Amino acid sequence: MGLVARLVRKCRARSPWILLFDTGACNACDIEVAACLTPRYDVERFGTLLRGSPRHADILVVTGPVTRQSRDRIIRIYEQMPEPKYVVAAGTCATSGGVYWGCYNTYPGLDSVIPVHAYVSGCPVKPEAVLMALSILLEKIEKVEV
Amino acid sequence: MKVPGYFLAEALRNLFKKRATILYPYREVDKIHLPEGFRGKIEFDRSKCIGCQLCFRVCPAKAIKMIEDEKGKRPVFFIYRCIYCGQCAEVCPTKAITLGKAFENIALRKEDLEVR
Amino acid sequence: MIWKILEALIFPGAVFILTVSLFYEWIDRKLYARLQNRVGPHLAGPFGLFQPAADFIKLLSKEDIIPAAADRFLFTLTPILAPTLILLGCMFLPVAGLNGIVSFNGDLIVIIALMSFCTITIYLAGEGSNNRFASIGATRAALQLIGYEIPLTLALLCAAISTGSLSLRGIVEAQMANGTWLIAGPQLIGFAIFVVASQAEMERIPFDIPEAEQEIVAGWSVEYTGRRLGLFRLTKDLELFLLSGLGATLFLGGPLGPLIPGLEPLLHTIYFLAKSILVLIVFTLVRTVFARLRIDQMISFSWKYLMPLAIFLVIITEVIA
Amino acid sequence: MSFEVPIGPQHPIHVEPLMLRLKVEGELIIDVDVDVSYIHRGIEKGLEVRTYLQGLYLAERICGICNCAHSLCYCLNVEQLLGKEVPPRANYLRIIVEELSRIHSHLLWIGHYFHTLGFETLFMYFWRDRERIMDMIELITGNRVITSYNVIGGVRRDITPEIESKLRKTIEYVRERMNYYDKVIDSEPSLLGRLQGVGVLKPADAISLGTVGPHLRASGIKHDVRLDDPYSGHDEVPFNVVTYDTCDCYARVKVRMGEVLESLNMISYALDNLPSGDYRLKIPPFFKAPEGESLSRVEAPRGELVHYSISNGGMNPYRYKVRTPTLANLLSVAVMLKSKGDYEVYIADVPAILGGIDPCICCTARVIITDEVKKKRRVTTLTELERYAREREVRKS
Repeated sequence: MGLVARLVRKCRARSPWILLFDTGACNACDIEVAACLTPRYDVERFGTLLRGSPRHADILVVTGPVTRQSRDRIIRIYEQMPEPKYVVAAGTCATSGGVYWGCYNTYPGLDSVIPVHAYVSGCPVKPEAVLMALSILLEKIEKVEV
Repeated sequence: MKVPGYFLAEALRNLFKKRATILYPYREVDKIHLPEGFRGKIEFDRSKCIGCQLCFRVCPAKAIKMIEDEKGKRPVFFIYRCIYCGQCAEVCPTKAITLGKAFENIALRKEDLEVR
Repeated sequence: MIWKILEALIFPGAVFILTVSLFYEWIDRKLYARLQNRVGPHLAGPFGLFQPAADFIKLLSKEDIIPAAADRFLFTLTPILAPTLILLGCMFLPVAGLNGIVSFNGDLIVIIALMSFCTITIYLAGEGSNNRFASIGATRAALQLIGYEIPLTLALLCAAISTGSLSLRGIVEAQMANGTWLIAGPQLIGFAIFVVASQAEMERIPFDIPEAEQEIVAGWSVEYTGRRLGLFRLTKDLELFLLSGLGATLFLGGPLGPLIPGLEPLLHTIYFLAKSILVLIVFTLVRTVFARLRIDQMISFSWKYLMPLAIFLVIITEVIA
Repeated sequence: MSFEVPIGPQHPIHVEPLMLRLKVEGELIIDVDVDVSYIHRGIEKGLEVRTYLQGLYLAERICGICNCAHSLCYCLNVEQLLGKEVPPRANYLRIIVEELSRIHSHLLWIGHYFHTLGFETLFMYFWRDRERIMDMIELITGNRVITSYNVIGGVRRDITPEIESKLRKTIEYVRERMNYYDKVIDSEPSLLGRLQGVGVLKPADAISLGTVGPHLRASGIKHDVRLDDPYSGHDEVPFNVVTYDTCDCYARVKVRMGEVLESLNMISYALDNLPSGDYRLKIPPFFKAPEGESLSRVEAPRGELVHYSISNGGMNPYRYKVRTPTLANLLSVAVMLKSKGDYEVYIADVPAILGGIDPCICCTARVIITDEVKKKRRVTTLTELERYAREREVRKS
């Protein structure tokens, strides 16, 4: 692998801009992911910025069970993001639907809709777990294993 | 009283204060707040389990499945479905199920999130 | 000739300016984070020093998307035009020595014109991407220009009047001859106006109205991806360098300071950078302690308070000079 | 020339998927339509296929931020069905955790509100101080956000003297910070410019639109379920109802700031007068509720929360209905967002006004009108809902 390719990979792993999308979560995972931005956890240490536009983002953090109404939206947002892109399913609901079994309007997990690169279980996820997941994912991005 | 930039003094004071950040995944691992009784990942003691199926029946997230092994019935826990409510630990008559402190249940493949 | 080209390209030209402006973004972000009791970027290089560079290289390597509805010509042109204009403006700054790389009588006016052109480029960039948020952002950018442009020009003009020269070199020389910096005196008001108006020029809090994230997503840059976005971010960094350098030159004496014979270019550079970092810190402090204004509040603020203050300052400067 | 600006479902104004279709003329908003259906999960139907115990955990996850209020309301409802009375110590513990989660919710909201107004630094400080409260909630209940503290028949854990002393220290810290932030909000002109005179809702309008909670109290009307219909021992713990009469976004911030201080006082009082004794009734995991219906009301951080259930004597409820405060408050947003006469609303005011009601969409999306004739399901838009509310108002009077 060339020097330039290694530099680019390293830069990708040092500057992950995230986009947060809620597909029907109970808000708990949202506020915990948002808490990562704040002084106690400060995800900007990793070079992360929270972006509003999918066009600017590298990592899509999805919380909540995918509802029927938001299914098309999440696919559209995923397609609007430029390559290379990664998806993190934060929380039990996003990984599998969790407690919302038997509700007629939810899908069983995010991976039935779009590809997922990292699963974080927790109800809600602790902010530390989000940080850990990010650091694991970034290590893998640097080594091109995802 | 309107004072533009009233906040400046406080901001400057914080500039010289110690940071509030915990440098968690790399350093200062011991500083994170994990109190006694934190509800983390399920820990299961096979030798205590009597196969009563109570945990399977109360689980609000259907995260528990009963299987048969050489010693009889036992539960399997799917951590990717678990909502960490602790109800299974509460109803377990022999305390075979306890909630540990592991909260970083992260996997790149979904199948890795299982407790057997 | 070769020497001149090297000067324009390497030091104190393009490469030096780009490096320093990335470094300035790091200072801005790190100080902002520290003021908020956080750490800020710390993984990319020592103390996260290479964070802006990592962002830039990552953006260069990302997929490049041109939306079907966008105007291809504007979508391609504006990301190149914007950093070029500001980089050209930076060439006039007296970074190493009393002269910029290019220096002539009236270069202050050219800098002001280049900054306005940059805003017009941004307007075109927003309108060219044919998105509702982008066009609202672009309109706001153009509207904001009406608000801050005149006070900014007047503040810079006052510095020119009080030193009797329209070139940066002339202003620096007049400060050298006087022995005091311009900020000591009535030009302190000019510096204040300059700081406020340049916050608007750089689209930072409290005047980050054209790209207000919580209102119109990312404003005019909402559709730009990959290297186009990277170039726009670079424009912001260069603007940071240009405006803090301009403030340092006009009001803080630019490259002036005690000199040791033989080391003049080096010392000039160090003095210039130190003073412009001082101005940068003021910019960051302003960004920390205010909330975002509304566009109508911003316009009325600049016409009700900034404009009369600037005109008043022009009169005072004229009387004294 | 007017054109439509869609805000949402993915928009940094609000992390939850909410669709605001704004009709704007330049920067002025002339019309608005709200669609909250992106988050409809079908919880009420889901509750009907779960046992009462499993339902508790689903009810808790209607909303993550006000989970304490939801689980408390559910527990009160089921206890009422069963005809059980919880021990007094459990009541006090419930109040402590409820008020802690109210403080956490209000701090979160104020911080996020300033974030949407572009005041990043204050957002960071508020959330930094909120972490202290989160630590306390984690210490008492075992989890940061979703507490699972209230169970049918009491609470899950007791409070130890060690926790109590830590809690008292935190209360003092937060009270001191709140008094400082109060001064900041009153003296920063750029912030006041964005808050004062924005989103005015007159008391008469507030009542006719059926708003609840801090949003209603910011219009100067003294209404609080804790006072009007005390539940879970709230009649024993004294507190003041904070009201403010400027009726704008500034009042909404001030009311919530005041409520944080009130809640801190309530926690101190509850800690001082904590009755001894049992904290939980023994209730088996599987039980059948007697036939009947019950309704419970709780003052959630966002306002009045109502749970209603019908039981036909089985293991699970026959019908369960939840009415959340944000649904009641959203109607007023549509009214406040429209420019009328000299009342002008800019696009920049959308975060201030929408944020002002503390929207919690995940509570809300449960209005689906089923057309029996055409066999079509459709989600009501807010305008229709507003019209419906107005017509009902007319019919009543």
